[in-house]
Amino acid sequence: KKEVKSHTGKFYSPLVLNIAAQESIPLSELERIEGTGNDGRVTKNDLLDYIASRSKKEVSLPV
Amino acid sequence: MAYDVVVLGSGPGGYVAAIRASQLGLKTAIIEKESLGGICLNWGCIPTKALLKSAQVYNDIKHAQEFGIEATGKPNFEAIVKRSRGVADKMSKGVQFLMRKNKIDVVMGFGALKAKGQVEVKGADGKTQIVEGKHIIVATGGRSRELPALKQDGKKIIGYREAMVLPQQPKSIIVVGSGAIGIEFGYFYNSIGSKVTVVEFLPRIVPVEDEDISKELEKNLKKQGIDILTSSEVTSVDTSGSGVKAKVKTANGEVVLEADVVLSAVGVAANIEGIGLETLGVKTEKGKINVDKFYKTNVAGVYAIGDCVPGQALAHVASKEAIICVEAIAHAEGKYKHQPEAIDYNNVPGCTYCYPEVASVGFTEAKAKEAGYEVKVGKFPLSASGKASAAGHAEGFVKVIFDAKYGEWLGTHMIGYNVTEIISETVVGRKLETTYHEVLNAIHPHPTISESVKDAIEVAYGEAIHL
Amino acid sequence: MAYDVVVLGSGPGGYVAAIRASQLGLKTAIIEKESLGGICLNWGCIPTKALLKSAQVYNDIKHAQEFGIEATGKPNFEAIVKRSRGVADKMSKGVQFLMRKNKIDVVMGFGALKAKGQVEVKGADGKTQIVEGKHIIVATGGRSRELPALKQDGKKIIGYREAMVLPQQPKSIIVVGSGAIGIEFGYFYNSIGSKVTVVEFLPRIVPVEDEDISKELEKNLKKQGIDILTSSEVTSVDTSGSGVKAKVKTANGEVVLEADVVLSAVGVAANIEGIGLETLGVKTEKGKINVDKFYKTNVAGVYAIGDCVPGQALAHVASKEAIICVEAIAHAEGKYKHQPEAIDYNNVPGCTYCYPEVASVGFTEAKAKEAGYEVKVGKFPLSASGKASAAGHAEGFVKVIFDAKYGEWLGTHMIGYNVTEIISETVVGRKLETTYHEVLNAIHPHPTISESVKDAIEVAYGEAIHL
Ligand SMILES: Cc1cc2nc3c(=O)[nH]c(=O)nc-3n(C[C@H](O)[C@H](O)[C@H](O)COP(=O)(O)OP(=O)(O)OC[C@H]3O[C@@H](n4cnc5c(N)ncnc54)[C@H](O)[C@@H]3O)c2cc1C
Ligand SMILES: Cc1cc2nc3c(=O)[nH]c(=O)nc-3n(C[C@H](O)[C@H](O)[C@H](O)COP(=O)(O)OP(=O)(O)OC[C@H]3O[C@@H](n4cnc5c(N)ncnc54)[C@H](O)[C@@H]3O)c2cc1C
Repeated sequence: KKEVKSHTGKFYSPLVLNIAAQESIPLSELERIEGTGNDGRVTKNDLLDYIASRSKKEVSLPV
Repeated sequence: MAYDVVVLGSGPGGYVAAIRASQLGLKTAIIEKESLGGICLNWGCIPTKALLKSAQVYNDIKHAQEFGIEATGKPNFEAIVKRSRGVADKMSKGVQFLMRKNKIDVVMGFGALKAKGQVEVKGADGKTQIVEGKHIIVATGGRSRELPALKQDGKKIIGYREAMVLPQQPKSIIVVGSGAIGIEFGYFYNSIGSKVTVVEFLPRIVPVEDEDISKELEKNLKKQGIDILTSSEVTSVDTSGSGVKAKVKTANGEVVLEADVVLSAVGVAANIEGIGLETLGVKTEKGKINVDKFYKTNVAGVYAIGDCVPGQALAHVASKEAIICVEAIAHAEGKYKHQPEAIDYNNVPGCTYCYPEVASVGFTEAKAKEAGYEVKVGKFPLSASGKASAAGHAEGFVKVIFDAKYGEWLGTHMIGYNVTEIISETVVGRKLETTYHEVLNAIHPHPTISESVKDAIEVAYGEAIHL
Repeated sequence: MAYDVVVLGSGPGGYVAAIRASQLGLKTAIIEKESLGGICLNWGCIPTKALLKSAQVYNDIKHAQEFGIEATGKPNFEAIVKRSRGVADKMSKGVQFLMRKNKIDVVMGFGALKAKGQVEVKGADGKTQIVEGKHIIVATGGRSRELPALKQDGKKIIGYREAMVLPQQPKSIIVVGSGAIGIEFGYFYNSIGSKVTVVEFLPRIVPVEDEDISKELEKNLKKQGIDILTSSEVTSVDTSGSGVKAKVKTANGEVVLEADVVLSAVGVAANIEGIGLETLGVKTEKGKINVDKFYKTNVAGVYAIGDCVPGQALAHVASKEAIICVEAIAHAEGKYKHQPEAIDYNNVPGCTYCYPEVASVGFTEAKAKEAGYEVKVGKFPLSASGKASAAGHAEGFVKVIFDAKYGEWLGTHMIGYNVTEIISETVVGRKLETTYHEVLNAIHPHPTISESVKDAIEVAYGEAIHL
């Protein structure tokens, strides 16, 4: 739970990192999310939206 | 000559919009019918804080003995009011200076939208002129809301304006409504020796606050001698005698309260009448002007900010809306490279400047649960704060609310000495999406009230040292 | 029986270490030779803040007329001191309660390291006992540093302890040293009517602060009637008469100052003598115990925190060091899953509680430039703050320093009403690695002193609205 600057130089807030860790989203996946914050920063809401849409996709996958 | 921006109203919405517009290279005019600075500087935030400071000084004198000072004193109501007016005037003059400095044209008079890009201004002399602007920002603010049972006559049934310039101190006053404004006036008059009764329709005072805050504030104000009737409603006021007789429907039946005056402090009504909104077809809803997140109305070239749009009726909200509105305009005009960021109205602090002060931001505990959060709550009583004890003001607490799942800081609710000065930390922390971890690792100075925020977080996470 | 942790000294370093250790499941004892709570609660932070509050109340009374209150008052020195002692006692009793609550064994007496894992404690009755612990944390704090020319006799040449319990108010007092402690006492005694002269060796008062702060504070204190001699040194004191005669070497030659007493406030000397450091071979340097970032000394099982190690001699530093030290021990013992984060000593706030108050954190402008930063500086005078004007305390300013290249918040330096309560925002913002952008988008409540931080940032970035 430390502020980490990833190798692409993107900054993630402590909360975003916390959510990513708990939802098992690796940094590589985090970096693909498009941010709406200042200078494209990924915000809490961006990540929560991403998680929501991802799980929706999972649910709608044909069995 | 046509301006880039014409601002209607010079409160903390309007005057800030005008300055920011001018800064960004937009030629700007501002129209004001009364005094520069609006309600906030002339009849709101500033003069009330001056009155409250006098009350605080007097309260300190009453308790001086506890601090080892032998003192006597008595309030001079006229002088208190005069000082308050002086402070307001100084600030209003400050706005005048800022308008000049930023080369903003000030047009005094009543303005109304006339046509696309046109505002008609009627001066004190009755003459009218047209001010033209590509972008028109409506920032006409609000006024004291009137209830049918409490028609304000300005003498015995008064609003906040009259309440801050009464010709003499009332011996007794009934305050209807217990939001920030009602509570501040109630506290002020009680402090200087008037008999105060607060009547609140809802089951608790400062009803927008966290329930724990309402309880603690009620307890403290009652201890100071204020009578408080919650779940109660003034149904009629008889002003025929020398004072007033107010019929109040309470949970335990009807009572009649007698007093010198009644202050109606039941909220704000937006100034949206007679300013030409209909002429241009600007949409309103529930008495406020409809806007998007950059404060555009449905009519191109017309914007609205501040107390006349939805959102908390607070000066800092009006000012921030002003900046966002203008930056969006400038961005569209190619004069500003950033697209502004919309306000998160759930991260707006609210303050009440009585004693104990109240300050809060974010979710209350109840609202957080309603929203589905599992919460971690920490409450730190200021009786355990060294600074509060040293200051002789150990009432109140700091309460923090975190999301148990991801650690998000959902809200802070504080009541006590100086807490209005320490809420910004939470706002910034929330803005930066902190978790409790970083706040605990940010060293808070000792001894301060502000370190109680850290203490409360420790309580929430079972790491309390000082409790 | 052997403890997991034995703490030597119960100041804000020691008692916090003991509580955190107990919380983390470590069996803990604490040794104290005098009063629980250490200097901070008994002879430092807390009793001085109580004295200063009395001074503030009295100052408000002196100026009551300006607030519309007719008042007279005079300070009762004995009662002021008594109240201060009462507040200190209450807080010290609080620590007693916390020890009990956390099941920490308190051993009263003078402790010294005896052998690996052993502390010998000598009680008031002269009897000794051995307290055994796997981890021993030295938190013996500090005392008033003595200068050769200013040997303290406790009567006419005094330290901070005597200064807060003088049997009677001195008519005149010479304060040597203008750090926080010297300035607070100078302000206090001047406020209640003693003639105060401050003598500072360096060219400016509060020399660790930003230069602008020193200037503004000097101006204000002089206006309040304090004499200030900078670049000056007391070379000798003659105590043979009824008062004192101090020879002072100033930039303009020697002067002789007469007063009732001299307060020596030239810093802190660590309590590292006679506590067995040599016995175990614990290394010291420049009068402080050598430690790593988790407060381990060179001897396994011996740790040191607080005023007896390098770093700012402040209570909040001692307490944070305590927590880190203990969490690292618990982590090594497998009782705590996190490795603690080391302190960034450049993000530690410092406060001085005179009026105007001083609060700062991070780089001063000079230090930032020295470190090679190109800086953006913003200064917002509180004369432009509505809250400060309403409070009748419009002196001072907020100064912020940002890195022009990357936008890092390098430091904040404030002087004025209540600023000690608003520095935490900067600490948290810096901790979260904010840039100016997020702080401006965090809405600060109006009217507050805290919104002046936002205003100062706007000034730094050429977006000032209220200036
Ligand atoms: C007693 C009191 C205490 C308050 N205390 C606080 C506080 O402590 N903190 C806080 O944040 N908020 C406080 N408020 C609320 C705050 O004052 C308002 O939220 C704020 O003033 C709204 O700003 P505004 O710019 O939208 O409108 P206003 O400040 O209301 O300004 C509107 C301006 O427009 C002018 N105007 C209106 N119509 C026209 C027209 N047709 N032509 C020309 N000019 C026109 C008006 O004369 C006025 O000057 C308080 C309010 C009151 C009443
Ligand atoms: C007048 C004054 C005002 C101050 N104001 C502030 C302020 O406002 N804010 C702030 O942050 N800091 C302030 N300080 C500094 C602050 O008090 C110290 O930084 C803090 O107390 C250090 O904590 P500590 O635990 O290291 O040591 P201390 O508080 O000094 O505690 C050490 C304890 O160890 C005991 N002890 C020492 N040796 C032994 C031994 N051999 N055996 C048993 N017990 C022993 C002592 O009796 C004492 O109780 C002030 C200091 C002074 C003097």
